[in-house]
Amino acid sequence: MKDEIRFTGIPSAGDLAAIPGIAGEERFEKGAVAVIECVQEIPCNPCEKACPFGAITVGQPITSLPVLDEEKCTGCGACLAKCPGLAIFRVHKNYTEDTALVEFPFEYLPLPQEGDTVACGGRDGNYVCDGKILKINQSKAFDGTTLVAVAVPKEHYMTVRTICRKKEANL
Amino acid sequence: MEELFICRCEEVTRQELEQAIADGAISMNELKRWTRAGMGLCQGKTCAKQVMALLAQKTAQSPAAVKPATTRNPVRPMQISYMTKEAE
Amino acid sequence: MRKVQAIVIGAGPAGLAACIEIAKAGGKAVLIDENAKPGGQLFKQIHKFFGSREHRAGVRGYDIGSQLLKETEELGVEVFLDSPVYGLFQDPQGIMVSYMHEGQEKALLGEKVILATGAAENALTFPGSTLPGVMGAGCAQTMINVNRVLPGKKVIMVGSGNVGLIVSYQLMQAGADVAALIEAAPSIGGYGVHAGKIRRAGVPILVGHTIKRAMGKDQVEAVEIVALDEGFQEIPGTGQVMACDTVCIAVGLTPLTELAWLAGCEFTFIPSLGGHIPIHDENMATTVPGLYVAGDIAGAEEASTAMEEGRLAGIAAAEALGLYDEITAAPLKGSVWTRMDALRTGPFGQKRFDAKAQMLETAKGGKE
Amino acid sequence: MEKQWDAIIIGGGIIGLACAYYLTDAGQSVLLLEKGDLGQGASTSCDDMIFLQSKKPGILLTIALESLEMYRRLEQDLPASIEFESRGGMVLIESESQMGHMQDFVRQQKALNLDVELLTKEQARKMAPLVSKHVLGSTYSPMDSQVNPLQVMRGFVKAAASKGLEIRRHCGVKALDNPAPYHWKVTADDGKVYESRFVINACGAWAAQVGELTGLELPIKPKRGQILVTESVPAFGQTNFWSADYIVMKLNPDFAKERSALMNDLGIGLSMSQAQSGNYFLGGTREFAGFDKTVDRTALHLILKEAVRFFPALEKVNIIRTFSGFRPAAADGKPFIGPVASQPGMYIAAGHEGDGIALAPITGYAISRMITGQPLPYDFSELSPARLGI
Amino acid sequence: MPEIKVKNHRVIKHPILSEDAPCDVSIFVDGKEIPAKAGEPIAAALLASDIHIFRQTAKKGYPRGIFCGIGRCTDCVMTVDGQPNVRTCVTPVRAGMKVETQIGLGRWAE
Repeated sequence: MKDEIRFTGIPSAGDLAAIPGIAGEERFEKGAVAVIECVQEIPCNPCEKACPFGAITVGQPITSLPVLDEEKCTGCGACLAKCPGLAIFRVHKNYTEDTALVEFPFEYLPLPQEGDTVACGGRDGNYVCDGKILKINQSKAFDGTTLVAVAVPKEHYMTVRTICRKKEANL
Repeated sequence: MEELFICRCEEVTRQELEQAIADGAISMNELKRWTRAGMGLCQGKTCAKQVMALLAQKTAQSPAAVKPATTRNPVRPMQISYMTKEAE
Repeated sequence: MRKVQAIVIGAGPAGLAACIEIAKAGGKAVLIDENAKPGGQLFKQIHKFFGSREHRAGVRGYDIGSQLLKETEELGVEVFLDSPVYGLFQDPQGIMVSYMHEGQEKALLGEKVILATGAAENALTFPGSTLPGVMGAGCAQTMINVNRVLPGKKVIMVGSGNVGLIVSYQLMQAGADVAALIEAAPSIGGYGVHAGKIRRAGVPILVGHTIKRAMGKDQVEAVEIVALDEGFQEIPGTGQVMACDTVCIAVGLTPLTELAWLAGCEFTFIPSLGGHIPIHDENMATTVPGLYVAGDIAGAEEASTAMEEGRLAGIAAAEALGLYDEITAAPLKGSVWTRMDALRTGPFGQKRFDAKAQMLETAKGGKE
Repeated sequence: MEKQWDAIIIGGGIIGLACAYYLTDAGQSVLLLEKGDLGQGASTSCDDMIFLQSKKPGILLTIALESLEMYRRLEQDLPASIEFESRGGMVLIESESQMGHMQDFVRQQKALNLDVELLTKEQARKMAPLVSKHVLGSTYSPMDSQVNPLQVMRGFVKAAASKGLEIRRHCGVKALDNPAPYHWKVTADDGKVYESRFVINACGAWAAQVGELTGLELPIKPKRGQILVTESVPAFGQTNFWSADYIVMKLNPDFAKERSALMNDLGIGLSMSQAQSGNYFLGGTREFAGFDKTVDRTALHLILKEAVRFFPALEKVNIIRTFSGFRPAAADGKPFIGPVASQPGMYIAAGHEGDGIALAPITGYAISRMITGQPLPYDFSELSPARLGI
Repeated sequence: MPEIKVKNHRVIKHPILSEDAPCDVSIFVDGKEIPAKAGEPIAAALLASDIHIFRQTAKKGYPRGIFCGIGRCTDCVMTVDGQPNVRTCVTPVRAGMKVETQIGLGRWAE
């Protein structure tokens, strides 16, 4: 089955399993962590410089896939808005007893507001579950990119990656 | 509208180009002169690549062997008033 | 007639970078562009660029454009905007560049001339391809990001290279709905991360599909798309009609080489760089003495590479003008090459690296 | 053994192709060799006119009138739409002295049954409402015509090919040997030697170079003509136009004093014709500049100033192309159409200067009749190479 | 919730770009007044007012609109202030401009 990203635009389970940007299962239990879903060798390394803790390494050549050092990663999220490909997420699996926190970059209007309940989508944009907006972060340093943090049922921590866009734009 | 307009400016269809090739045109200059493809306001900027590909295919030439039609001044439409003032 | 050390044609990333390098070397460059605003296509690039810090990665295209403009201004580069270059004429004293400026045709002589004219989008022909509503993806991008106007509400994007992916994303950012992105090849042409963004927005990407016709009386109302087999032939019975008011074509670029043909440059044919390319050497020098190329005219790539090629052409032209000696120029050019090589690595860059290597071989062959 | 052709034509311009058309039509086997693309010389670097009004009474006017009738038939016969049209022509007169000369000229032409008349200022403006107010009047002939030379060539190629014409493009001629009368061996760039009974030199401005291969000194020189092409626009009037000053100067060289030295050096006289596509051809220069095909910026400025002087509204029109071509100019101003007496089987069909399009059918027809030994409708001796001892 | 604002197809608010300037002039398209921004390409003003058919071709009379958007393909030409064949995608708007759908080659202003 041709389910790799180059056929679908969606990183497949196999794509994700093969890359060095995602921490091991155990690390997710311990707290927030960056999830770098960068699966293709493209010439790009801002994430490396973005991490204040030196947890991300691209090195040479510049097309190498970013390697996440799961011990050094504090889950601070500083890399999220720096990735030109919008491919880094922050995941806190045990945010509460039954919810996980997923934070992702979002560059569309309209923006939801903190406290809103929104439809959350997966890598294909399809509805996965409802989530509650925890934080809308529009720091100037992000240069227009907004970070949206949602709380979702815990089992969706590796599935939810966006909020569903309205099917029809508000024209 | 089922026609396949390759040269948008002069409304030259794929069929007209194929006919000219069948009539014996083997270069971009000949094809252009016989069909007007590339002779319009844009001077072939939009269609040349498609015409070259068609010519290569229909005459069994390699795409590298098909050279574009001759380029001439001006490469942009130039209003005549620009030229009637004293030259510097 | 006024004679200057260097004339740079095209104020996009390559042309701006070339001017900056010539001015830094103490040279006098005149920059001529047909558009009312400089920056080429940079000001419609509202996404963050890839690359390294040296390539200004993570900075949005229009900000890179503003930075380049600021630099050219600070260095005192003379810029003629709204001034289409319409031709080159032979002159014993140099290369005569003729252009239109403020309602008048004018000409300048350049000791060195750098062509940085960029590339144009390829067209695609299908029944209905001339209907209003069918347009280049770059055209739609200019409309939404520069002119702030939506060309339509519901878009079908044809072509999954980076242009098709990025413009689809930006159309949604501007408030349009992208109904689908279709791609004739069996896989997506551009970066997965770009594809991922539009997939997360719920846009289907249909590989192995093509547009069969656009339908509508006076403007596009729908398209019929069909699936293709491995030989790019239509698979019967797969046709489906999708409603839309806009079809964007993003099927590659062709270098804008008219001026190089006029100048008498020798060309080589490299499909992966967009077709016929003026042969150029490791200094971006063409086969015509004093004439250089940089950016998409030297092979369609992307903006970061264009900037580096512009720098290289600028440094090489400065050296040829005697503004740098070889010892000063060599490391400057070397560092450009290092950065350029970095941009041409990986599964996406290797093809372009190989194509450029082939070009250098051709250039050497031509000289011997 | 290679095929023995009846005739080998050297040169794939409109003259060579006309010869090919009429020869194949007469049942001859014909090979045509062209060093570049078909029509890459003057045949495609020209305007589209069959201009009768400029011609002095004599053989050229006679055969031009015949050629015009032949085009009328070709419009029916050729498998291409050649866009033949008799839109008529006006020679625009700007001064009283020009008026005097043109009155005389028109009188002479009328005597030869050319349908031409003088128009008053008001009549001229009626036919060409956009003409400048300073124009004092004009001549008018409904006979001046035009044709699309590109389509004519396409038609000739297609029709002749159906009757066995073979064409080798990008195939110049390196040597011409003549082992016996009416036996020619043509060594071509493709390395092959082609044999024939007849060879026709139809190389336009390059005819002298090919003539040299057999020791002929043909007095034909390239006379550069620079032309501009406008975008397709609505018509500026019912007819095509010429300025009187250049025609008057040809009739009376003293008149040159009334023009600038630069205009005379470049030989600028305005011609303005509109193709069916709506594009205007604005010409042109007449200069001896060797085989330098460049377009000269000064000349473009001067031609356009002339054009705008006559039609101020042209200012707003765009130029989309410029080019130059080499008219094959014969020393005595007349083409060579006929055999080379000292080289049996060698024919010349070249030197038409600015009349190549106008005279192509009659030239091809005459050459075909000569080679096949058929009688000719006119006495062509005035155009025979023998007139200059060739 | 801040809504995306698209008025007359103009993208006023944008997630990345700053808020767009309002229209400041009018132009006349086949006699009808439409709002525009001085200096923007004529074509942008037309699309903003939902006008997509710019001309009819000379040979077949088919409708055409904007295609390349960078002045190269010349598909978007219209008759502007009496002059045919004006490329609307690269010709800036001036207040009061008269823009006409071009039929074929257009016609000269009397």
